[in-house]
Amino acid sequence: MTLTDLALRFRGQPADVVDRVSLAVKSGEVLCVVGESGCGKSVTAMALMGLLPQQNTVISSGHLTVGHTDLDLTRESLPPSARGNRVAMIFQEPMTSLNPAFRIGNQICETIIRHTGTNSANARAHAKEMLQRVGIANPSQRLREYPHQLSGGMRQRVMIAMALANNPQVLIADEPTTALDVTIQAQILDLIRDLRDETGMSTIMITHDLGVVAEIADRVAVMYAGQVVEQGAVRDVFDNPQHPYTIGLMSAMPGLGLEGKRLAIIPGTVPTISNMPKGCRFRTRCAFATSTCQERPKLRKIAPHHDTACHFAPLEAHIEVSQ
Amino acid sequence: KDLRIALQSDADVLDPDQSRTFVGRIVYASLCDKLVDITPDLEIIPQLATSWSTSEDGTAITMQLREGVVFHDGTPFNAEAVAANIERSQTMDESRRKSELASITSTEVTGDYEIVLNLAGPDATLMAQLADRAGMMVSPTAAAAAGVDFGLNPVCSGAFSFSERVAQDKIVLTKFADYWNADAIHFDSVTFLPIPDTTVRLANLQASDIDMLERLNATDLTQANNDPDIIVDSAVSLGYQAITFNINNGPSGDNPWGNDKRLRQALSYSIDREALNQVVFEGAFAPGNQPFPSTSPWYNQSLPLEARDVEKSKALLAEAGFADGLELEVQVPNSTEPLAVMQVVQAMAAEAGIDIKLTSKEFATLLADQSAGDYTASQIGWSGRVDPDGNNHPFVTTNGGINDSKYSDPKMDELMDAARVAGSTEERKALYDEAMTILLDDLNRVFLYHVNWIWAYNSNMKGFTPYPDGMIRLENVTWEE
Amino acid sequence: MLAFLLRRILIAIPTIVIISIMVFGLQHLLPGDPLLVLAGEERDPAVLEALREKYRLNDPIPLQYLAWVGNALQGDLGVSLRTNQPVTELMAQKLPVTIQLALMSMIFALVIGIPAGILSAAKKGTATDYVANVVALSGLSIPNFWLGIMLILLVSVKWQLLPASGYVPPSEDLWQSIRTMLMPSFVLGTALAATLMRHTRSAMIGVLSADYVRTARAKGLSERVVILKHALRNALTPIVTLTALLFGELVAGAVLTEQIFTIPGFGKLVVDAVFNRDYAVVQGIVLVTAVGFIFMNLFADAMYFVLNPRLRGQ
Amino acid sequence: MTQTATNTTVPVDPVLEARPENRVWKKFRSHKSAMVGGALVVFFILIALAAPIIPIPDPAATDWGAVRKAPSWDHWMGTDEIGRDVMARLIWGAQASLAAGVVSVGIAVLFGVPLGIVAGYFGGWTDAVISRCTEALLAVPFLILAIALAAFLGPSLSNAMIAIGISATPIFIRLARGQVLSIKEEDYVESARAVGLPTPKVLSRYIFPNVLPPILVQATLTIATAIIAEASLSFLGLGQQPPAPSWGSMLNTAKNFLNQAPWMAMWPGLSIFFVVLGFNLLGDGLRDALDPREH
Amino acid sequence: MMPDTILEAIDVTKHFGKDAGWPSRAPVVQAVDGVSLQVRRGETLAIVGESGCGKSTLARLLMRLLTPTSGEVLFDGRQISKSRGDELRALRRDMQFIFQDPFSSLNPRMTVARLVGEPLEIHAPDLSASDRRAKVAELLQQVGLRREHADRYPHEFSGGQRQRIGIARALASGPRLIIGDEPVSALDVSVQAQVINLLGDLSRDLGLTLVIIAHDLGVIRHMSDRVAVMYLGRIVEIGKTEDVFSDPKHPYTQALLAAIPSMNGPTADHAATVHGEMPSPSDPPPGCRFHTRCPHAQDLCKIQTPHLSAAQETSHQVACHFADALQRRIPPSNATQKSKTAEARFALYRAATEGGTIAHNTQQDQP
Ligand SMILES: Nc1ncnc2c1ncn2[C@@H]1O[C@H](COP(=O)(O)OP(=O)(O)OP(=O)(O)O)[C@@H](O)[C@H]1O
Ligand SMILES: Nc1ncnc2c1ncn2[C@@H]1O[C@H](COP(=O)(O)OP(=O)(O)OP(=O)(O)O)[C@@H](O)[C@H]1O
Ligand SMILES: [Mg+2]
Ligand SMILES: [Mg+2]
Repeated sequence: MTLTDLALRFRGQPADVVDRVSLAVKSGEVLCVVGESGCGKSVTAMALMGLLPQQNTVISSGHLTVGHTDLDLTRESLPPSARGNRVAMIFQEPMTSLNPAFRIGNQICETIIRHTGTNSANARAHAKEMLQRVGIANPSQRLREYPHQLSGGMRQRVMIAMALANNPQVLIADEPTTALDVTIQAQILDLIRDLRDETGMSTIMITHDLGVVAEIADRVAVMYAGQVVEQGAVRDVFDNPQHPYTIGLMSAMPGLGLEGKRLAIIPGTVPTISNMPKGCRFRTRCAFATSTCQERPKLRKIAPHHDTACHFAPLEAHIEVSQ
Repeated sequence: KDLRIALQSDADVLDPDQSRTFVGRIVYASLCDKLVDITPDLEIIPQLATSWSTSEDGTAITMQLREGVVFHDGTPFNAEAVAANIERSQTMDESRRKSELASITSTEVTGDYEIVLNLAGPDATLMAQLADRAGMMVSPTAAAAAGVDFGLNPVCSGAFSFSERVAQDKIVLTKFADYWNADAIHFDSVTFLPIPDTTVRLANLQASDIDMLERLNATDLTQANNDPDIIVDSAVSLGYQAITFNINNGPSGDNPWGNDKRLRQALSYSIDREALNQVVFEGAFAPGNQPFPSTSPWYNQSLPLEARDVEKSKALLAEAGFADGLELEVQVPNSTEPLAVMQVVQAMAAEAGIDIKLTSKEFATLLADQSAGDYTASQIGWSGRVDPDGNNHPFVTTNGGINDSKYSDPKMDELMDAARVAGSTEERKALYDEAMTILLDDLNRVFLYHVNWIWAYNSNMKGFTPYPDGMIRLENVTWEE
Repeated sequence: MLAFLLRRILIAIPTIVIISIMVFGLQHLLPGDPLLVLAGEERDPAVLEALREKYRLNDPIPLQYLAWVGNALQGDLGVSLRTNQPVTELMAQKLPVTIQLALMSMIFALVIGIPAGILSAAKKGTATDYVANVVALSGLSIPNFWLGIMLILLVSVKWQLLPASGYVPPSEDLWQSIRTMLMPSFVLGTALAATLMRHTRSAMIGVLSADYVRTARAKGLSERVVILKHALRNALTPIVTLTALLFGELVAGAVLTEQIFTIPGFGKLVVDAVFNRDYAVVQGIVLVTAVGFIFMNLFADAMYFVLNPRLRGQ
Repeated sequence: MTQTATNTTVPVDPVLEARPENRVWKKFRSHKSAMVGGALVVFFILIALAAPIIPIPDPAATDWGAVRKAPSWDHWMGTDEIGRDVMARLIWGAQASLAAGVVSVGIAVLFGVPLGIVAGYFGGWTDAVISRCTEALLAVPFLILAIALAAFLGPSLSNAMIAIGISATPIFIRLARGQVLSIKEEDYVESARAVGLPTPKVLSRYIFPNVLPPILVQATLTIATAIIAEASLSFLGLGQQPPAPSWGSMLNTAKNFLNQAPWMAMWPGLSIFFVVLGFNLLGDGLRDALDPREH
Repeated sequence: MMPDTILEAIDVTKHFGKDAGWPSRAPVVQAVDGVSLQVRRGETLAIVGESGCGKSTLARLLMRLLTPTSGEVLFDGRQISKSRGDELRALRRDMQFIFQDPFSSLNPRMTVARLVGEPLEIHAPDLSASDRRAKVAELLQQVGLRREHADRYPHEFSGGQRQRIGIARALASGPRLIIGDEPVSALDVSVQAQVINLLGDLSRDLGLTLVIIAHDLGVIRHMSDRVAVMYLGRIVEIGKTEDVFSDPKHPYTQALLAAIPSMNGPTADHAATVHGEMPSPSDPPPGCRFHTRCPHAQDLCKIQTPHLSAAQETSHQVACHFADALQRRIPPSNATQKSKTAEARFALYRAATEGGTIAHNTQQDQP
């Protein structure tokens, strides 16, 4: 799946919420998108799925390739027949993402029947199989239960089973573990990893936990205020962070940055959409920013599998700091 | 043919001895026959009693009864039945007829179809009472069996028998095959429908959902007259509308209006009754200054309705020491017509310097306050009785049952009591004429107007006769498609 | 759930006691002596006294209350002072009428209100939504009695399409019965439809932004299935609850409409009874409707349970 | 080129969003129908207030020569059954109707909100007693309760207001109580307790102001209901006393002259409709504007 | 009681829903069950555990925002679990609370000045209005806000700034102990760092005692001196942060640590993570509450409740029957291996954000 140059804004807003974002994920690969809250991760994912409300979304550019299908996102979006079929999605809130009024079985079978047209007995058998695959014991009984009878971790497994029911080529996971406890998070991450190995699907995983990224991603894209500021193979990015934002993010993490009692910080707060700076959107918070930064830096190759969007990358070559 | 008649309100309990509403009487007109009836000119004529005679001293009335009459339940009608009926009216705890029949001391069955009523003294009003609810005959067997609950399933001897009642919805009567005068009845059944809203009542008639209605709004007359399918009939009622003053009823009576008749006269002079009638009723009613309409034989022609005289009114006020005018609080029932009337009166009186304050009350409250003497003046009416006594005696005699004014004048008491026992009509007329002179001077009631009963009915209905008592008598009424 | 219902019923008992005291007390606070109205124009004192004795109006009020409650508990609500009919019988006569009116109004309300609510929620922010909202608010803003009068004037008098008033039991003539009830139930229905529409709309808007609706879309389901299955099923719970409550209100709430269309239902009965000081009838009706209302509430709660799988298991 | 940037402790976000008041107002203003509603309400209020100074005939002045005259140059909205100017009565009637709406809701709020707050905050027996009484009042149909109360108090405009006010009180008790139940679980209320704020202050500073917005919304909607209720009571003769006009009593009279003088019913009917619509729209707009969820 | 103990909980228990009574069948929630712990003056104690294990409830019990079902809480040696009135007011001055959600814990209708000034108003009623304003300004500066901010409303601030307001409010009465219920969980990493630094500074500069609840183990490790691990209403392990992290003794602690995603790539040892989920606190398993998920559970665990016992030195206690017998796992090395390049960048970045002078190299300025 390849997404190129997605730019979109919500009606009535002065700037693009997602500004020329390109993402690509190869089959069998896990791409993680990280960034602070509100930076446009979910919006990007929803745009991929064609789930944004049409009346108040303006997509000004963007091109999506899934397998052999090409879509010009300014005019069309992923057709419903592909949703939940070739491209599936799971969400952050397992507690509320399942319809409380219908049985688990009904909800899983629904998507199977919708996309394969099989009869309900077959769908049921398949659903059962899926539940087994995501590690739910006693699946035939679970199928008859309502979401509220399951725990959070269990519900997230059901969501995954539902997403994977039609063997999607791409799975988009929007913060699938943020709401869960670490022990459950570990179980879910294991599960996703195993399933990826089994089916070879591509995964786009949205998170803001760098630990999760390290744990599961092959590649990572760092977003800030609607822009991808750095992207590359996970080890490359972690071992050789280029963009000041990536560096800031990493050094602000307790136990990750420099040792010492005080954590490094990223000063200030994310600009709101109504006063988005021109050029590099990070420049209002960037210690290294100069007038150059009023021009938008292009995402450029730093290493074979590593791009960054900073005028001053690599930093040492451009900047010196003295106390 | 089922005749559908819309009434202004729902009848109360359908037991002639317990009943008290006007609409109830309309139902009885078809349901229960009386000993005697009246003509449109208020003469007493035979119904179940074929003839009667009063003893010389006026203390006994002997009646011959109609033969071959049966009640709806098959019980034969005879002298025993009459005796039972009179006893029931007089003794039943719940009976509202006690005072009407108070003069009867005993009954004597002197034959199968002859009965003697023994009276305490001469009673000129009795026959008129027997032309109404007090004279209605109910089946003694049914009455004995049902007791107080007789009204749930009334059994009389009228042209129609009771078949069904749904409170506030309908009362259905079916033609009684064994009715003594069955030939004069041309309907299979009558349904009475309470429809309180006058506009809706007329709308129903125009839509042919009903065949007849009673008490058409005076202001709707033009519209009804313009409808070729509707016939309108009317008759001046026996009753009156007036402003009753508190003369001496408790502490509230002690006020200028209760103490000084000149003020009441001033109010009367300030009112243009003709204009009032024109404005509120489009001239359809009858302006009045006495307890009877001017068309009544009892009307004192020597005291005609005087024209409005604001100057005189002012003069009277000044004489009473209120040259600058004064206030008068009048309580009025909270329905449209009285309110409109009183607002017009208010405007008229204002020109004379009388500042009327209206307090509208629900009828139940108004009545309670009035009888408790908790008022200065009250706009209230009287539905009227066939005998002139009914429109006067209870209101003006010192111990009158509904003398809410607590008006008391020995001369008046004397005249009224005399009129009750007087033998001839002429004698009585003279007494009432004299009483009127006093009444119109004292004015415990300031009379305003007399209602016109207005019926509107489908033009297919023929032979309807309007009566001043407002009843609907269906004898000889026919339906022609 | 049984425990819950039991608890609710237990809680309802003091409420009903309070209602009975309130109804009884208020009635006796009303000015005006019922007997003066009852005794007839002549107001014969002997009659007054006899009646006072008969209806025990001379007893102290607490005693009267206890006597009334005692009888009420045995299903005897007394007799109408005005017509001598037993109150229970009167109500038995009125109940079918009132229920028919309530049902027909509800049908109007549901048929108009729910689809309109769904539509305007699905098209939130568009002209459709806007128009539907203003129309709904108009429905709420037009006084029932005025609309009723205007309709009679137009439909019955001018066009002569429908009977202006009255009531025909369905057992007698079904078609005529429906025809007579058409206008009043429309009048009542419009206001209810407005309420229902607005609640449906807000419930649907709430539900349409729920995560599970997003999930349903992500599964590739068609918009129709998303709205009519996933969203509506969840929005239905408050709507059904509301419907039950509205129905409870309808039974006694149609006072003026019944008055205008001369429909012999509860509302008309109670207003006439208040004005005639027909104590037994007022007490009986208010008590019964209030208890009915409480049970409708209970029913609504029960529906809430039944419709909510989350609660059903408990 | 060398550039220097020094960073002290923590830079501050310079951007200021609008104040809540402004934002509420802004949101409200963008709500077209709410503005229409507000305009309607303001229009009627102005008319009611200006009644004494507008050059219109005396609303009680009768003219025997002009009974039930259709709208004309002399009487723009026609005359009524005893020759009074309908427009003058309509304008003066606005006072009664609006006052009925506002005063009765004022009564309901004044009694209902404190009771609701007390019941909700303290719970236990207080709550049980208040709640049972509220339920009992709620179970008796609104209009029947109002009719009985108005009949008890005697027909007059102020009594009608009291009757409507009392009948509307349980709604506010319930609403306030429910609101308190959720607000008292809010962190900021707990934070007030954690800081050591005494209960009366918690109630007045934390609970009350946050209970208010939904009450305000409900109040505008109830004003709409109350205006209709006053009209209904007047329609039954339990409201404004003659000759003073109110829309309801005008309608009550007018219903007898629908055929001959339809204008008598039309104007007050339309006025009620528009002012009630106005309040409903206003309440709706307020609801949206005050809804914290959409902030 | 040790002399330097400022706050102590003795066998505190809180069961919710006990008083609901018949016929309600809402189950009793055993949110906190027999917890004893001591907080020493000046230290930072962290409480960690899975969602729903009773952390917040414990914190509220310590604050006396809730009354314990049984057990006692002592502040400065005084019994506080039954205090009311003035005694409670005094307690509120000495002990303050910071809430998890900076969005919901500030009254949206009050200005910052009133919010921060309120504790002053209560605890220093003698302060004149202008003095109070000055004090508010001072407090605002202390938490890194400006005095001009005093007239704004909470919603005008970002999450981190709001949390600062909350902290300023907590500091206003001059408390000796602050309890924070997940004070940074709702914040983004970059902002979280600002608040963590602030709390660290304050505890150091003002000598405050902090009780911090968190579930991010990284944060805890960074901030706290001691850590208590809770599971299903009970404390299963408590000790010096370093000891607990480097030598977790309770199987649950071990599992918790193993479950932290490692920055070093996929965790090798998946087996160490526990399976299943925490049972409901309304129906806790008998015996050791962890036995349903414990890989080492034996029959004894199902019957007998283990109590916190001193393991080796008193500062590290664990509630496990087999803590000593357990095969000591090599604790997951949380020390992240960082590349030289990354280290250099971090150093550069930190130098720049902490006030270093930045010189741009002109020759290579044009990329
Ligand atoms: N339907 C919408 N209309 C208007 N603005 C929106 C809408 N949906 C999202 N936004 C705004 O777009 C921005 C990006 O939101 P998005 O949900 O993509 O953030 P995110 O990166 O997923 O954050 P988080 O980590 O909190 O999930 C936010 O400022 C959000 O307020
Ligand atoms: N007021 C209450 N009434 C009933 N149960 C409660 C109440 N407060 C908390 N609980 C229950 O007590 C248990 C412990 O809750 P608590 O909030 O202390 O957990 P926590 O560890 O803080 O969880 P989280 O990490 O999600 O904040 C939970 O099961 C919760 O549902
Ligand atoms: Mg998101
Ligand atoms: Mg918590």
